Amino acid sequence: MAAEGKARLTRELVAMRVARELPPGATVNLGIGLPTLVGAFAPPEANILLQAENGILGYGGFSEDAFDPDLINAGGQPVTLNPGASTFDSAASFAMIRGGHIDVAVLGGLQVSERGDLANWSVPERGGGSIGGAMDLAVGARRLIVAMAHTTRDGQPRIVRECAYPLTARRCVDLIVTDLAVVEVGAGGLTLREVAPGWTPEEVAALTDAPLRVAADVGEMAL
Amino acid sequence: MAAEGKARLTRELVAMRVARELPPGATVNLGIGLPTLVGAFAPPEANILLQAENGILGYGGFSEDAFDPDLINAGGQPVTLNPGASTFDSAASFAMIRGGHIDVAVLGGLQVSERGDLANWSVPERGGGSIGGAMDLAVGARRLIVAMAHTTRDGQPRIVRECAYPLTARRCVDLIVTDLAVVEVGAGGLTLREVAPGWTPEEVAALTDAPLRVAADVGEMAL
Amino acid sequence: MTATIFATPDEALDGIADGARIMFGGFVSAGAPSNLVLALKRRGVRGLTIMANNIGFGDLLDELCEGRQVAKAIATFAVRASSARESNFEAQYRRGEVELELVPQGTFAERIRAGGAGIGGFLTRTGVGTQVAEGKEVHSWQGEEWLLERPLRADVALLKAHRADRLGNLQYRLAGRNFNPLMATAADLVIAEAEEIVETGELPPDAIHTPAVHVDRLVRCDPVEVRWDGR
Amino acid sequence: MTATIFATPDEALDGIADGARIMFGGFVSAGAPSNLVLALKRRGVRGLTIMANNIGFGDLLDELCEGRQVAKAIATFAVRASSARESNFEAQYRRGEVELELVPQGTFAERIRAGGAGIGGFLTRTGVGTQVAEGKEVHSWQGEEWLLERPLRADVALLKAHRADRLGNLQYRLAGRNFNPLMATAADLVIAEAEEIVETGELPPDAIHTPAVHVDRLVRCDPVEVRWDGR
Repeated sequence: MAAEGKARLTRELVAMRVARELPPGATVNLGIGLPTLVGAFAPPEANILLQAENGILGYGGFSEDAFDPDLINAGGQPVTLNPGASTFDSAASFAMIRGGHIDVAVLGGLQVSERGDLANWSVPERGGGSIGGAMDLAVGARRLIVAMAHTTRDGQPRIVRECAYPLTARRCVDLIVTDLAVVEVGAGGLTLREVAPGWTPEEVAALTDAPLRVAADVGEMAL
Repeated sequence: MAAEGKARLTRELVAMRVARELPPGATVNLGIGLPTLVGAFAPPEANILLQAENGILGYGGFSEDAFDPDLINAGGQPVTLNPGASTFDSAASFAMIRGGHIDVAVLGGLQVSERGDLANWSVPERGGGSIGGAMDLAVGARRLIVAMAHTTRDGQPRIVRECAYPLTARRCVDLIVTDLAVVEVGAGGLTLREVAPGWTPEEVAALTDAPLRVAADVGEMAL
Repeated sequence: MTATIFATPDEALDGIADGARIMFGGFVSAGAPSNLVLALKRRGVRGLTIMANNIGFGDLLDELCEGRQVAKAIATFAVRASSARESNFEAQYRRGEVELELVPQGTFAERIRAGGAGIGGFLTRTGVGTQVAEGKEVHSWQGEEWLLERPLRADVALLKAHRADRLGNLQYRLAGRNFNPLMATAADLVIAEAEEIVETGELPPDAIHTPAVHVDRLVRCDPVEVRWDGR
Repeated sequence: MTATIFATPDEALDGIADGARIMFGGFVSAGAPSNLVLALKRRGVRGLTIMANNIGFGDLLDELCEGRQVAKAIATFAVRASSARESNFEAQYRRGEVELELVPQGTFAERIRAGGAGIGGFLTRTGVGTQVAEGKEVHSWQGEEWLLERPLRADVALLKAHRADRLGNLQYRLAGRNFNPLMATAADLVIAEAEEIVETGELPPDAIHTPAVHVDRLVRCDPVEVRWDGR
């Protein structure tokens, strides 16, 4: 297939596209992996409040200073604090997450189904995985964006009719941003909104297992 | 009845007797009314930690200073703070109470049954009453002492076979201290441990509706 | 979202309408949003469901009953067992003009916390075998009986903070904390009066009691002097 | 009761025996009681059930597996999806030598809080329709499904505070707070290491994160340097 040789977006470009989804002033939780890159692409004037589920609201960029073991995000990475940051215990942090106080969560994904089911924590054939805060964020965030590669390394689609991997939560995903496309999850299924530069909707659909409705105004991914 | 003319203990003496029940270092919650007097009779070297359910651990005596609206106990009375006092929200306060972290609670009572049921919040014929923290303290404290008058103003017993007033909690009372007696609540019923100076066990039993076993070593109330 | 700062408590209440369900922080004299209560009285909205620890016990909520603004109260202290003195609320309650849901204080706190934390219910031993259990599911577990209590939420929460920053972070003082931080999480619109509003960044992160994400509106007010005489 | 101050972390663990159920505060490098973990390793007790956010992710808990001290872990991070690197715990888990109960982090926090607060269970939407729901009661309420989750308690909690006073009040620092204040309420014996122990009365009442009533034993320790490389 001709599409196989085409360039896909880098992780940084996927993160940049996700950052455009964050409304000004939003409270946002960024999951481990690719999602942690999103923070760097949110313009300072958007005043995004980043929440880390280990108990920080208002962290900033990654810290270049001497390592402070008590100042890390939920991925264990050293971070800085913005003015107005607050810290709290894990029960308060997940009360914030599960109580609907997080506007947007961005999580990595292994598979997303056409109904918006998410599988992102376990690869049984590789011996399992860990849940961390993913199930809570998937259920509790007002809007859930999944940022992931469009296919596995060996080319298998990650956007599927039914998730084969253990679920994180059912019907939780609102938007999928991949290295090939932006796909919206709605009551009627999946809609292809944008494709990566150089890719056609047909090429993206060929790498997608679930049925994709192509939006009338489908365009190139806005970066 | 000859007993009717005899002197009963004052509220202060009842509070003094209750104070002798507090083990050194105990965390204690004192209910509204007579129980609030108990704090003054605990010797400082006992290092009692007084908890107020409105969110203070380690309050001291009543404050004589200018009124501070933010420094009151659960009865609305101005108090002082001892060194090491801490303040917290109402959920943390009742987590402390309901989670079994209060060694002793002292509550007022309207009626106590022979099984240790407590009624202390509502007098239906007077139009009701309020629950406050009483139900939580009755259920959550490790040991519950009820401090009350032995009879109503018109001479009706308050220690009864069955509570007629609305219950605060079932089977919660461990010890009853009245202006006439100290009565222990056990699996087998009530035991009269001490009587007020000048009173006989028979005179106290005559003013008690529930059956009272008289302890072999029944003595005068230790004040 | 960053909090919006209003010039007066009256302006801070913009949009609150008849029939609103409103939580009020405070415990007797401590941490009560009295400026906002008085502004709500001036606003004159009616048919309110009010949720507060106490009404008519050293608070100004009873003043809302003067203009018959309250339709229902959910509280832990609202009616005296003695008839020594009667609040407006008690008089209206005894005449059947207002509704009252009396709740154990720990259950009240926990229900509000649950409402703010996405908890659909919790099991507590408090209230088992009492009037409070009427109409509630009773669960047996580990040889004990437990009541299933449901979360409590409101349209609006009115809070009193000691200090705020411009972002909306709040600090309370001593027993003024009480229900305020819980209610901050459990209402669609959260409005706090604060004795002082400082620049964002002045409050140490570890000393903030309510993170800014929970606060929508702020107004700086000197506290109203309130003292309960205990009756 | 006032906390008892011990001279060394080893002495502070007096009485902990084989088969103990132990909670550990900490989230990766933040607020982990590493001195107490190392003392527990030296103590050599076995058959432990350990409850911690993570094991083998920038913590020293994995060292307990070197001597096969751990029989079961209740955790939110314990097994990697990739096999890039394997901890002692993962190796033993994959060989079926240790038991693992994997819990969503919010449910883990809430279960510990419930254990300390006398809550007999709570309803959460987290985990509905997933492996986590297996064997649990599912309740329907307000058009949603909810899992009934049960409280979690331990025999012992090992905590890391930034600062303590001699009475046992604790303060944590930044992300070092995490599970520490929850676990302080949910164990029969609570032991905290603190970087500093000050005189009682030096900590402002409003800035105390764990009231002294929850703390049984204290030991002053310099923190152990731990850093996770993210793998």
